[in-house]
Amino acid sequence: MAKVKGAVVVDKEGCKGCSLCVEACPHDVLALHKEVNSKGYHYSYMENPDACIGCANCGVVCPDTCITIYRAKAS
Amino acid sequence: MAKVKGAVVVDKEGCKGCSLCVEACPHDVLALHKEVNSKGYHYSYMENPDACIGCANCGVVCPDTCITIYRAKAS
Amino acid sequence: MDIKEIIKPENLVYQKSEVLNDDIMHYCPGCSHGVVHKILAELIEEMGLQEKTIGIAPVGCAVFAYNYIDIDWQEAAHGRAPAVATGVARVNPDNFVFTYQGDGDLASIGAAEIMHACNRGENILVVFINNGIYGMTGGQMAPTTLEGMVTATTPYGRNVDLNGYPMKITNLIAQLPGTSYVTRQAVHTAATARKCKRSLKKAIQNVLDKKGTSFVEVVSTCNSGWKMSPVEANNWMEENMIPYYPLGDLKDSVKGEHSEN
Amino acid sequence: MDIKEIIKPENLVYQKSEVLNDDIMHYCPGCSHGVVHKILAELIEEMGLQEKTIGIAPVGCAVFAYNYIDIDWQEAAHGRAPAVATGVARVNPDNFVFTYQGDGDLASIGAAEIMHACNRGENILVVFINNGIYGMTGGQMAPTTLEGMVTATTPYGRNVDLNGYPMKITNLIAQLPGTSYVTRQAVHTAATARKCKRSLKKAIQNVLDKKGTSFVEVVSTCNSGWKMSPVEANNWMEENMIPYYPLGDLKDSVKGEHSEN
Amino acid sequence: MGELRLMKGNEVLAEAAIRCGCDGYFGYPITPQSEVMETLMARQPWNETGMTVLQAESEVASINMVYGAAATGKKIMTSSSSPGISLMAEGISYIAGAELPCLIVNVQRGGPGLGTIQPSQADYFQSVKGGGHGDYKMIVLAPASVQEMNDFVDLGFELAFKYRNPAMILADGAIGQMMEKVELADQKPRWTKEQILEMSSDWATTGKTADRKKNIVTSLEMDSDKMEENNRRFQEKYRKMEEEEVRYEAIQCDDAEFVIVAFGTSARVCQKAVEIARAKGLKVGLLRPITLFPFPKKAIQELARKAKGFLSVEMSAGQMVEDIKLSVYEAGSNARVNHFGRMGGIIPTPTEVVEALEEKFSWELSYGVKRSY
Amino acid sequence: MGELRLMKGNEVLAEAAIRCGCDGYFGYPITPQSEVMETLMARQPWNETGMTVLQAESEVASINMVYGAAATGKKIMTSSSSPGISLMAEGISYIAGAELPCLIVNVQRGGPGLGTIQPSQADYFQSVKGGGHGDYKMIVLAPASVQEMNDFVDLGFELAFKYRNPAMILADGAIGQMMEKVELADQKPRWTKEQILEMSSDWATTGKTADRKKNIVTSLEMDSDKMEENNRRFQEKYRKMEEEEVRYEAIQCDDAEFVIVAFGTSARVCQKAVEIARAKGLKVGLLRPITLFPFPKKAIQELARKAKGFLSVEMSAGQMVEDIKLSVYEAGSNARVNHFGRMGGIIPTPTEVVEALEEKFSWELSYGVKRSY
Amino acid sequence: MTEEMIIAGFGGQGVLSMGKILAYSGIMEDKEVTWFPSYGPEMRGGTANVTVIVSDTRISSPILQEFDTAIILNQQSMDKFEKAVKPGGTLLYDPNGVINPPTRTDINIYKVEATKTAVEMGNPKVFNMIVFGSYLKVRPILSLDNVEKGLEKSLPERYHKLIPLNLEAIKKGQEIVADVQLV
Amino acid sequence: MTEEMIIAGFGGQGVLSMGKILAYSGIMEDKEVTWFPSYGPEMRGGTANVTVIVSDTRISSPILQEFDTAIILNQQSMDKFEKAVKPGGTLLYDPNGVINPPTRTDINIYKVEATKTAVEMGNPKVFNMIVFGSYLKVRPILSLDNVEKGLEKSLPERYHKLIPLNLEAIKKGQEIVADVQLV
Ligand SMILES: Cc1ncc(C[n+]2csc(CCOP(=O)(O)OP(=O)(O)O)c2C)c(N)n1
Ligand SMILES: Cc1ncc(C[n+]2csc(CCOP(=O)(O)OP(=O)(O)O)c2C)c(N)n1
Ligand code: SF4
Ligand code: SF4
Ligand code: SF4
Ligand code: SF4
Ligand code: SF4
Ligand code: SF4
Ligand SMILES: [Mg+2]
Ligand SMILES: [Mg+2]
Repeated sequence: MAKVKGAVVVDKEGCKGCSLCVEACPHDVLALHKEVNSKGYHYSYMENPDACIGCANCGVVCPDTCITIYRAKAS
Repeated sequence: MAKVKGAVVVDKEGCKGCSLCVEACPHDVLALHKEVNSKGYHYSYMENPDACIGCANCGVVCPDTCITIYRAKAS
Repeated sequence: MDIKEIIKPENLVYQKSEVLNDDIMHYCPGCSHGVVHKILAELIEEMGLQEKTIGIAPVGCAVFAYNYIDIDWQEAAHGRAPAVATGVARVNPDNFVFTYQGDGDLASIGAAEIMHACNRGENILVVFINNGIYGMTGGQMAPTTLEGMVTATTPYGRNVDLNGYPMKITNLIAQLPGTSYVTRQAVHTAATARKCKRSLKKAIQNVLDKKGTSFVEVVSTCNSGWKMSPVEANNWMEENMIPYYPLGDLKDSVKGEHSEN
Repeated sequence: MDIKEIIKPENLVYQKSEVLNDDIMHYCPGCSHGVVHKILAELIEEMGLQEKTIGIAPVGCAVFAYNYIDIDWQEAAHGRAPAVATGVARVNPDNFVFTYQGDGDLASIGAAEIMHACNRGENILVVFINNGIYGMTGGQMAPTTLEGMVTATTPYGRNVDLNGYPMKITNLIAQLPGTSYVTRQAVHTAATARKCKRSLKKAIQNVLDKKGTSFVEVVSTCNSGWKMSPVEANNWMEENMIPYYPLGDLKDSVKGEHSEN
Repeated sequence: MGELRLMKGNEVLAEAAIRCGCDGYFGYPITPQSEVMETLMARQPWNETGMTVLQAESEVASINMVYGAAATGKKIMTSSSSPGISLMAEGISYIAGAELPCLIVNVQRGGPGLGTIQPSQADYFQSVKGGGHGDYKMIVLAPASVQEMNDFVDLGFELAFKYRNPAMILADGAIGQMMEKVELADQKPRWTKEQILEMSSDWATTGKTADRKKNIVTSLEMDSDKMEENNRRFQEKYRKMEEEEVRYEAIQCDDAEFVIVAFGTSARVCQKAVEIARAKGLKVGLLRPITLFPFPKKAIQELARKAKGFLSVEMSAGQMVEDIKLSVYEAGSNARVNHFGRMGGIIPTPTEVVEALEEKFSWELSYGVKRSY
Repeated sequence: MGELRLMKGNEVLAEAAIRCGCDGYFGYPITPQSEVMETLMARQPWNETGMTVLQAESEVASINMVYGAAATGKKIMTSSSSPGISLMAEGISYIAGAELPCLIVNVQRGGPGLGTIQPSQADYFQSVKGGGHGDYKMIVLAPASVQEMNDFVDLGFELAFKYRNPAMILADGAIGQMMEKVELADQKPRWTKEQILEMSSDWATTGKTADRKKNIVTSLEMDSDKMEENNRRFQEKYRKMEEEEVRYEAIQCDDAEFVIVAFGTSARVCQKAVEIARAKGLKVGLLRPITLFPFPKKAIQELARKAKGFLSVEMSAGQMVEDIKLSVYEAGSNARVNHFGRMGGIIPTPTEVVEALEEKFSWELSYGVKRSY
Repeated sequence: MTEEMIIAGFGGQGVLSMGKILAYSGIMEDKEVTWFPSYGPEMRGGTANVTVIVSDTRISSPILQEFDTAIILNQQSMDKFEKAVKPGGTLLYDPNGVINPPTRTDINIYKVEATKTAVEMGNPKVFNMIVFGSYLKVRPILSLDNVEKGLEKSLPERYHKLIPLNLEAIKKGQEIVADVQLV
Repeated sequence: MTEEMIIAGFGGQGVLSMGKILAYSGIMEDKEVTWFPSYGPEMRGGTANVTVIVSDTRISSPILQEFDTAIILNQQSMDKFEKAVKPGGTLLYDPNGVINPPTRTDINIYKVEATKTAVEMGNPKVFNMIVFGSYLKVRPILSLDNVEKGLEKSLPERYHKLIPLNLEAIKKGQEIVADVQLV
């Protein structure tokens, strides 16, 4: 198990469903949701939250700055 | 004595007295005349005709194409 | 460990810069412009430059950059951003001035202005988004469009005999003695984006230090123009664009140094 | 041997080309433009190109070139000769088209047009007269003006911090894949003028062979603008211009070859 | 009857260029006219007719490529939209000064500056009074339908060559972007070298042959007397155009008490406005200038004898209205001339036009007689 | 009294710029105005007042440098001559669209095209109707002496800032090249940062401080309604200029039966023509527009009440004559308006002007009454 | 006969090409037509709309403020164009993209489940042809024969093999349209 | 008083600066002045001329077709300007550059051997001041005091040491002028 644990918050309405964060995540945490937001985009969400290490890769590549990232030492 | 002899004809009225031919002649054949042409330029002429070897340097550098050059085997 | 425990202010490691406002950008999903905007906003915030900065927005997809980054902006005529920036920087030497230009803007119509601003060594940063196409006008050929690449004006692929060669303008810029730092970066992965940020930071610092023109090319995607998904576009870029426009520093010196050519 | 004996038709070794007419050129005494005109006229005659050639005269001292060389000519707007030539050559691929441009014309206002014509590899010859100054308008600074050189707009000498750096545009041109032959020559001595003629001949042949753009810079004097006698100007050029703009071929290849930068 | 198609105005410009035997097109992308070059590139006419199509590095380059190519006696064309046309100002002045025939298309968008990409007619002054420096005129054709976009390509070239003068098609984003039914012309061959020599060997730079003097295409003349002579020749030409080339369409003008004058897209709107006004019992007609230069002065002057007023409807702050006033003034008439316009890319609606007419001529409508200023 | 000097018009432009506290000049050499930048470069104002002077790579670059520098709220200037001004068309339209104050000088030469370097006034239309695209106006000042070249620099900046609009000094090669006695103003300090903030912090890009929103200088507006709103604001501004900023000089107009209208160099010539005509017993006056936009419409309209005719004397084929006709028409007058012009760089002579007047108004002169068209 | 209509939805829904087929079909029936698209800076997934006029007589203004018919395929377009339908006119919409259905009572409103039906037909691409079919059902201004000709003309040769599929979708659309006139 | 004159010769003969000193002297005498040069593309040794007007009243046109006085220093200028002198006017010339002397009989013609005299004075540069002196002799429109002030104003400070030499040349010019009125 990782020594740090991360979590991300996706701004669902800001997300355009480009999937770049999904691609960038080294631990396959993210996926596009089946549902769409009010603009018709399948937004990104943590499909696999436990795997997140808070590396921020997803945030860094998101063109629309929809992702806020937190990281804590694993308890 | 040179084996070839040259001679040049300067278009006196076309000459602007820039002196580039004088400078370019390897045998100091040319000089600017004391007199001026109708445009007020001291024109180039063969001051020292015997020295000419017909190398055409003067013609090649003349910006106003005023010099025609002849060369013959020395008799 | 529960997610709720992690999502706490003290655990925050990455968030939107204050200098970037909440307007939703008009860019297509996955467009590189957004990533570069974000990095610039972060650096302006981190380096404390908001009050000093004047951005010059181009004609191109980034024409509305002024809507998103909270600094003073001027929108420039197509290709003329380097002249506009020169005007600003010359009469306001204490400001930090940057242009943000596309490949059509910078390398095509604005070729004279960029060459001369760089040759004069104007104290400005040039951010050059090379996506190999005219995004805004619907995907026509740009000077940087690769050989064989399909665009709206090269529907059968760019034919170099008819349309000329893809232009490595950054390589030319690097040879102008007015430039101090010239580099080519990308933002399609987290690693390249982080590296790009470091480059931009250095470039900005150089301008602040009055070292002359800093020039940062970002090899980018235009998934709309390329008619690919954002992820496909990133892959295509890596396989096709980057080999032709290899990443890395082209020049890192001081103004006035001549290149060997 | 008497002069009269030598001056006979059969002994003729050098005379004015038929393609050059008898109008007295408007150039100042000793101006390099005249020498280059003469060489071009000779080559057009020797290569039998009079009926094929279309010359593009610039805005600059050579604006009246069309009065002297007996071929069809177009006078182009300042800096735009490469675009004009592109227009001519594209719709008339069987003609031989050349531009004749000064350093202000080509490297300053016309920088975008020359870069792009060369990048497209237009089948044209570009003759570039670099005299380091704006001759026609009374001797203002050109992009190629050397550091410290006094001109009408740099009366205390070109200060690179204020006015930017002397631009080696030919070096940049040489890197564009559209060019096949790029060279820098001079005409201030008989030897350099003869060499320049050989270069121009090769350049023309390349264009006839559709090898892409041929570009011949001629490092030149503008004794009026420099405020020197013609002979002084030649010497000054040799001592100052040529070290900065060294003579010789910069590229001799085929279109499409990329330089290493 | 020629081939019937549903096409965009911009696409038809490209198709018409190919079919009329155009030799070369040089352009640079800009909304709302990029489809012109895109259509040409997709059609690849170089394989079919030998026509050249080139994407230039800028509008400045395009217009100078046009200058060069046109100076060889061939049929050459460019197109752009407002900001791009501004960049051509110097080049157009050169082309007029060197007396070169060519065709320039402006698919106008709203200005000033970068403005908007929506349709506009605010480049009227620029087109007819001279965007570039010096005394010159272009022949300016204003299409009001996709069919006219087609027809005016050929007509533009014809007039350009007749007068050795640049001709302009002044369209707007609406006509460029809309599709209508269009009847295409049959393919004409491009001119042969022989034909060009026959027509233009006294001026075109086709290569100096032994049988003629060199041809020099230039707008430069340092001798002021000669330069004035050139200018007089140009003015003579423009006067001749004013006599011979005026084109317009008059709709229900015969009994009109009020004449709406409008061109292009706004003329389309005004046609409907006339219907609405007539239905209301107002005697309204529409005069649609087809040539903006030469302006249909005489037609307006004739109408001014009877009409109580003119309303210039333009997608601008009021530009053509000045030419209407000048016409009326020169007729010695004092009929009132008003203007109604929308700006910023907005196309006026027919009802707006009728309302404007009623409001601006409320005096005349109440008292039934002409009112002078 | 200020310092008296003998100076060229072009030199005085430079001197006046420095003295009025101009912050920056960007230009490109072109005859007949190169002395402006040359004088500045020799004066090195950067050492004295801190003013920036830069030789740009082209006129396109110059005008865009002006755009950038002016957008920071400073006093910025450029100068050129006809072909160079044409190249600025897009930039000027942007400056007008972004509502930036700045000063542009056109020392006109003869066109079209490369034309001649001799004086001309054929850029009138380009200056007052719009060389660039879209509906915009510049404030256009027409100096007729070297002294006015001096005075109009300061005045131009004043008006430019009053209206946040580009102002132009429309001179010509004669005024640029001639020397006259000129009284120079005293050196004014350049505006301080504080002064600029006080005047312009609501729009100028001086760097976004915490106490205000970001300032955006742009001419773009994709929303047509907002773009139209912008245009309406511009038009409002232009109307205000027409009300408040008209400037002209009337010489012997009080009893004039014939009014010559001329600006700049031709006004100088016409002043002499008036003397000659008066000596012949002809009641001739001279109206000299100083502002070409706003045009002195009302002054002409007042004169039109009594005058039998107007003669527009221009170094062009006749451009301002249209504005005179429009003024007369809008006054409901039918006084005849004629034009006399020389082109190609030729300046008319006073006697020519008198002869033209006698010939063109021979009917009125014979019959003593107004003749309508 | 004059039909003034707007078709509005997302880019990618085939709005523009539906309009084009409609216009071409009009030409096949010897009518006058205009087709005028919204145009703007490129943006994937942005809104797109097109004004189409089909008439027996010469068409004056190609741009309209009011419409006989509006075909509406997403919420933004509903917000913008519901109010632009002339009283007594027709509004046709697909409920899929529309959160707030139309509320006007002075017009004829029709709903078509085109998105769903297209998925059911196994081909989301025929979505626009289903809508088109429904339109033809409620506004039978053109004969199916001419629509077929219009399809032929507006589709590039290489897509002609898809014409039967498109016709099928049109027919499907004609079947499934439901009148939802409110009160 | 109004003096309308042209000074014409080769570039390099000091034509423009002579005109400038004249004009500045006029200002010193509180007169109105204009100075208008020919201008053209750069060409060393080309012709140069300047129109100078000095007047008690406001000057209208700075460009003239006819002159009270013409100072002519080469043949081209003689060909062009001899005919432009008003009847009764003055023509002053240096025979050095002039092959065909003037022939008009309705004007006052003066010859000044300025080139020769300048060489004799050992300083060819004062040539123009000699001509200027001659002019002042035959047209004494300005006092020598004000000419001295004009010289001071028009010469840059660093050349002020040359003023005595210039004044000497002016005086010399006043001495040597010869009336050559023909018939
Ligand atoms: C003078 C002028 N010409 C053309 C245009 C049209 N135009 C707008 S953006 C653009 C090119 C955009 O491409 P690029 O600079 O590569 O930016 P991108 O959209 O790809 O980011 C063009 C040609 C214009 N606005 N002005
Ligand atoms: C648009 C425009 N700008 C400026 C000018 C003025 N001008 C004429 S020639 C010239 C520069 C000439 O210098 P260069 O090209 O070096 O030629 P040279 O005279 O030195 O041979 C300039 C700026 C012009 N004619 N047109
Ligand atoms: S922070 Fe890292 S691990 Fe977590 S979702 Fe983002 S990319 Fe994946
Ligand atoms: S990168 Fe951003 S916009 Fe794209 S899917 Fe992820 S969160 Fe959404
Ligand atoms: S031909 Fe040679 S040797 Fe003779 S004059 Fe000329 S340069 Fe001198
Ligand atoms: S080079 Fe030519 S112009 Fe110069 S001095 Fe010699 S002959 Fe005369
Ligand atoms: S068109 Fe291309 S560059 Fe423009 S926003 Fe879309 S993806 Fe980005
Ligand atoms: S000014 Fe210079 S370039 Fe021009 S002709 Fe004279 S010497 Fe030659
Ligand atoms: Mg791009
Ligand atoms: Mg030069």
